[in-house]
Amino acid sequence: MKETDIRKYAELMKELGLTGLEITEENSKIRLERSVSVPAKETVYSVPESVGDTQTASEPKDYISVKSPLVGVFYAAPAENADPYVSIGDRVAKGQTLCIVEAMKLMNEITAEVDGVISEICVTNGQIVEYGTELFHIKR
Amino acid sequence: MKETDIRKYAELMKELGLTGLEITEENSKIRLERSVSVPAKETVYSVPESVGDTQTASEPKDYISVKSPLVGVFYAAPAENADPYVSIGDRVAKGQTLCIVEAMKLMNEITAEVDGVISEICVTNGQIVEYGTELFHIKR
Amino acid sequence: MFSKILIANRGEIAVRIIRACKEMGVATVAVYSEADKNALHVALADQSYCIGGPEASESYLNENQIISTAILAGAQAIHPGYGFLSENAHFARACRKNGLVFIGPDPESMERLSDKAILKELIRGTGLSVIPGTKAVASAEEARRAAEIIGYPVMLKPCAGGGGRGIRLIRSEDEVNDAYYQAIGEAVSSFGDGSVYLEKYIFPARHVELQILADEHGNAVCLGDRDCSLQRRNQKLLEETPSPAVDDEQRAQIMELAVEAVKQIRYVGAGTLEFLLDREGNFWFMEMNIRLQVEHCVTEMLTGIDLVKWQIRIAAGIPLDFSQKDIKIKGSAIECRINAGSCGTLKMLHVPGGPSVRFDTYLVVGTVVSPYYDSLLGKLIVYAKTREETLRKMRASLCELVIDGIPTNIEEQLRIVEDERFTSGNYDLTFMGNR
Amino acid sequence: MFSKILIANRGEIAVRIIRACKEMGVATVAVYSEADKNALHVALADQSYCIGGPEASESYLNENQIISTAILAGAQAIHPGYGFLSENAHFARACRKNGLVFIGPDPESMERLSDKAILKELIRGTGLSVIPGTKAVASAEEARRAAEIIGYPVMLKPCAGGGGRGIRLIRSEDEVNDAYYQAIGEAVSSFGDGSVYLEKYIFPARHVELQILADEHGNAVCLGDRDCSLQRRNQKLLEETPSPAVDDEQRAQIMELAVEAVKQIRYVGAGTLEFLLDREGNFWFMEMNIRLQVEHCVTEMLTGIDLVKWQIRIAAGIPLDFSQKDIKIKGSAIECRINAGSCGTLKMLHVPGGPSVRFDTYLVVGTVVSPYYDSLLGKLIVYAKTREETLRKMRASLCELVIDGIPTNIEEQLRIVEDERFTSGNYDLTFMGNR
Repeated sequence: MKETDIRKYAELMKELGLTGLEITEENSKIRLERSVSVPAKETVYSVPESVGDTQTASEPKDYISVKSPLVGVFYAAPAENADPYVSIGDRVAKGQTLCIVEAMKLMNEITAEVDGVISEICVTNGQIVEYGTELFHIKR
Repeated sequence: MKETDIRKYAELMKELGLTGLEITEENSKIRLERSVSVPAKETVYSVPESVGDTQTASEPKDYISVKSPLVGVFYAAPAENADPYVSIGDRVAKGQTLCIVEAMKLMNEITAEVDGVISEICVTNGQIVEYGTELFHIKR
Repeated sequence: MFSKILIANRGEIAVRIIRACKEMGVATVAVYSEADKNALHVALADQSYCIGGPEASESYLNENQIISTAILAGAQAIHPGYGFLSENAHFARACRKNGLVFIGPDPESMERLSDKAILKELIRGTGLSVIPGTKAVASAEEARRAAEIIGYPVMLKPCAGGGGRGIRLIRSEDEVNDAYYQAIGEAVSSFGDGSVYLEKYIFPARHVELQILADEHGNAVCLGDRDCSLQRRNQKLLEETPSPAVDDEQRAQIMELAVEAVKQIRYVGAGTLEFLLDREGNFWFMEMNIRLQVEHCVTEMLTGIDLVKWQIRIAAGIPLDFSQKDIKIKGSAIECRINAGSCGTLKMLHVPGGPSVRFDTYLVVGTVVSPYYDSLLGKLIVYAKTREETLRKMRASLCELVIDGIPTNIEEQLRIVEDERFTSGNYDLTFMGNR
Repeated sequence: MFSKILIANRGEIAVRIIRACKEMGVATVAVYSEADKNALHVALADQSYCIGGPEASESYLNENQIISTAILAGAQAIHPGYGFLSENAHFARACRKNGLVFIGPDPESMERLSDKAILKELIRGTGLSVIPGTKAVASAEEARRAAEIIGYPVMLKPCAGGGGRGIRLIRSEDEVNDAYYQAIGEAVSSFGDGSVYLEKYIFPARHVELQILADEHGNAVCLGDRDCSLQRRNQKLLEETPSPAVDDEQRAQIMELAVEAVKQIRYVGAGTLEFLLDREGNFWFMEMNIRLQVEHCVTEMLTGIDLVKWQIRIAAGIPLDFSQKDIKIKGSAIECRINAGSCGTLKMLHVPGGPSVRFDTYLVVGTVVSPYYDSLLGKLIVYAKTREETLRKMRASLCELVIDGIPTNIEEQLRIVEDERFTSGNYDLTFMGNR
């Protein structure tokens, strides 16, 4: 396929407002795609940073996210001077306590939903977390 | 694949509101796609019809437009029962009177800017025309 | 005064409250569900916290999460808006237990006033007329005797009911028996509680309500009336103040009685007394709303008094700085509720403007109307010196309003505003084909 | 009353006037240049006519085209807005000759009042103080003698001047000679007319103006003052009413004098008397604007009176239906002019809302700001019961306003509104670094 042909087809698509063009002739095949005019969505009201990254949801992940089920304060350890429940690289078993999220004086233990290895701790001790805030990544 | 064929198919898609078209014939195959989604600009506050067609400006034209230089009433003839200054098919010479646009009791004669043949009369006798309203097409 | 308030609501009312706080120099905390993470109220507040999933029960009705967020964020008070937790005495009590001010009446008042029987008893003692009726009637015979005293037509209503469901009309004595057993059956199947009571049927009637502000210091002021007769299936569509059916003398009278009643029951906060107005000009008390109403804005446009700010000030113990004689009922204000016909994403918004035109909305380009919450997109409110001019202004504003990407009821509102029954002011609850 | 009005203007003021007409039940005719064919005022009017090319001289200043369009469209009156033909006596006369009502004063008044010397003479006779000064001075010696009488510092101004150009400050006698010859030279080169006059230099000063409405029947009312001291190079940026520099007693006094003056000169229509206010509280009359001002909206927000509607009613011969005692100066209103920094196309607009927030604009998504006309995109006006609250409201509204795609001065307005000199009310014409 000659570059000039591709150029010709691309120009044609633009002129005719096409988003896709596929031509199969004898033993050659060409397929072109383009996206038209910027969609309206990009002019959207800016989203505050606290909202978090929505894109990650759609990307394939090789880990399980542990998210906070409530608004509260994240504690990595059971008491101030105690060792943290888990550290990066630790192997955890389903049901094992990973941290505490305190809300209204109640200590809510967050447990692992699967067996695996802690690959990331996403928050820091004492931080306020929202509903849905990622706390840990667990690799199976 | 011939350019004219692609054009023909694209036009057809537009007319029929199609987003995809695939044709397999003997040993050739063509597939076209377009997105119908109205581009953002078209959702803009609707422009009143009187504004006129903005697209004509960008299309190549094989004629000269005679436009009204003022707001007024278009008269095709010098008096009520008189013959019109020009009719379709008439050959006109540069400087020849084509019509009158009346404003504030003043009869403004509109003259041809080029020699040619009247190919279209775009308005009707007695109609109110704006600045820029197309009155005649003249083919050279 | 509070330095930080949490707004336990979403949509246009959350935006309205946040703006009021900004104007008062009060910091704001928004809470939101996962469905609302791009919402305007989230972007406008000083701080925002996601508190749960899209279902209201997981988020905007999640008492613990909201209180916990308020404590963590350092808010001193919670404004519940309307709907959701605004009439929930349990929540108000939980706020108090956690050292937070609930912006609304105290939980004891809420409980007292939410019991219809107690409320009617209270109001009957104040000089206002309550719709004649009974408590639960135990038999068809008891219903017949009561109807005799009240006078036909009467209605049988389920004690546990709401939203206009399960109501039966009885026009004469021979209809009592059948109606009674049908009503009981329906009440059991609808609400799991077969008790029914009898009430005088007032028809044709208008829905007219009075706006009240009362502070802790015993001051109470009535900010005029609102005519909310334009309803479809008990949902208000359009409201106006003053009611074209009430003359100045009547209005002065009922306003005075209302202020007296509110003082007697020692109510504190913003509140609304709802009445049915019959053809003879009698106001029959129906119920009291102990929160901000959706349609509070028409009263604001007419009187120039900011009801949301006063709700907050009253909750902070600040006395009203105006009295009844400062309230001038002059001109006319109308609100059209702009509702979504179905879900969608806002592509473009054009809002009408100019003097005394207001559009309270949460819409910004990209806003997604989801199926989780109510359909109210915004409220178009206009004011002018005469009702005639207000009508023209509303027509022009409705014509100018463009909401692209979401089906709305703008066309329907235009038809209402142009309807001869509405323009003449001569309409009642039957307008939209209601009984 | 008129049944159809042509609006000989564009931008936000054309939109404002069209909306007022709709609310009055008056049909509207828009005229527009080729550059404005997609403009909001064109879309809103009942009829729209393209009258010429983008240059104002071909369109919005094209008297014949505008009058001819009015006749063809069947309009009875022409509203000129501000700028363009609004102060053009020739145009007003042409309207009259063609049986059209020019919404503004009659051409004779316009001519009389546009001659500064005549106007000052007229005003001097009414009890108001005019800035002390001379007519054209023929020599440096004459200038020196006049300056002696007026008292230094004085200013030399070109008789043919305007917009603050060619003005020289003289602080003492020894500066007179040089200044005189420099001023003459500059006047010749700038305006082709070398005549100059002398005026007392009032410094530091505030620009305070009074809004007047006067009808054909001899009624005149003053709608309070506006402080327009926040200017950059004689361009107003922000206006407020009432002026924080004027106390109630002073205000009552100057308003009374202004009404008296307007009656004496038999002015009819909406008008503005402009003053310099010195540190001692003296009002020095500068000039009179015989049209609607850009900043008329702050007066509307404060008084609740629609100036555009009254302009139209006055032109139709309708007498004012209110009097001076009905005008209550209560609360505080501020306007921020939102200007474009350069050309652009509007991608997205988010307008702040809520009670007493108004944004008068011609912007809709897709609007192109072209280089042909002024840079005013819109006017953000807010009102509240106290100046403090109005300031907070303006800050919140400026923060919320989003104009995407066109560079604006929103950030600069925010800095002004937060500047201690402005918040304290203690500012004058030097605020933006002016002399």
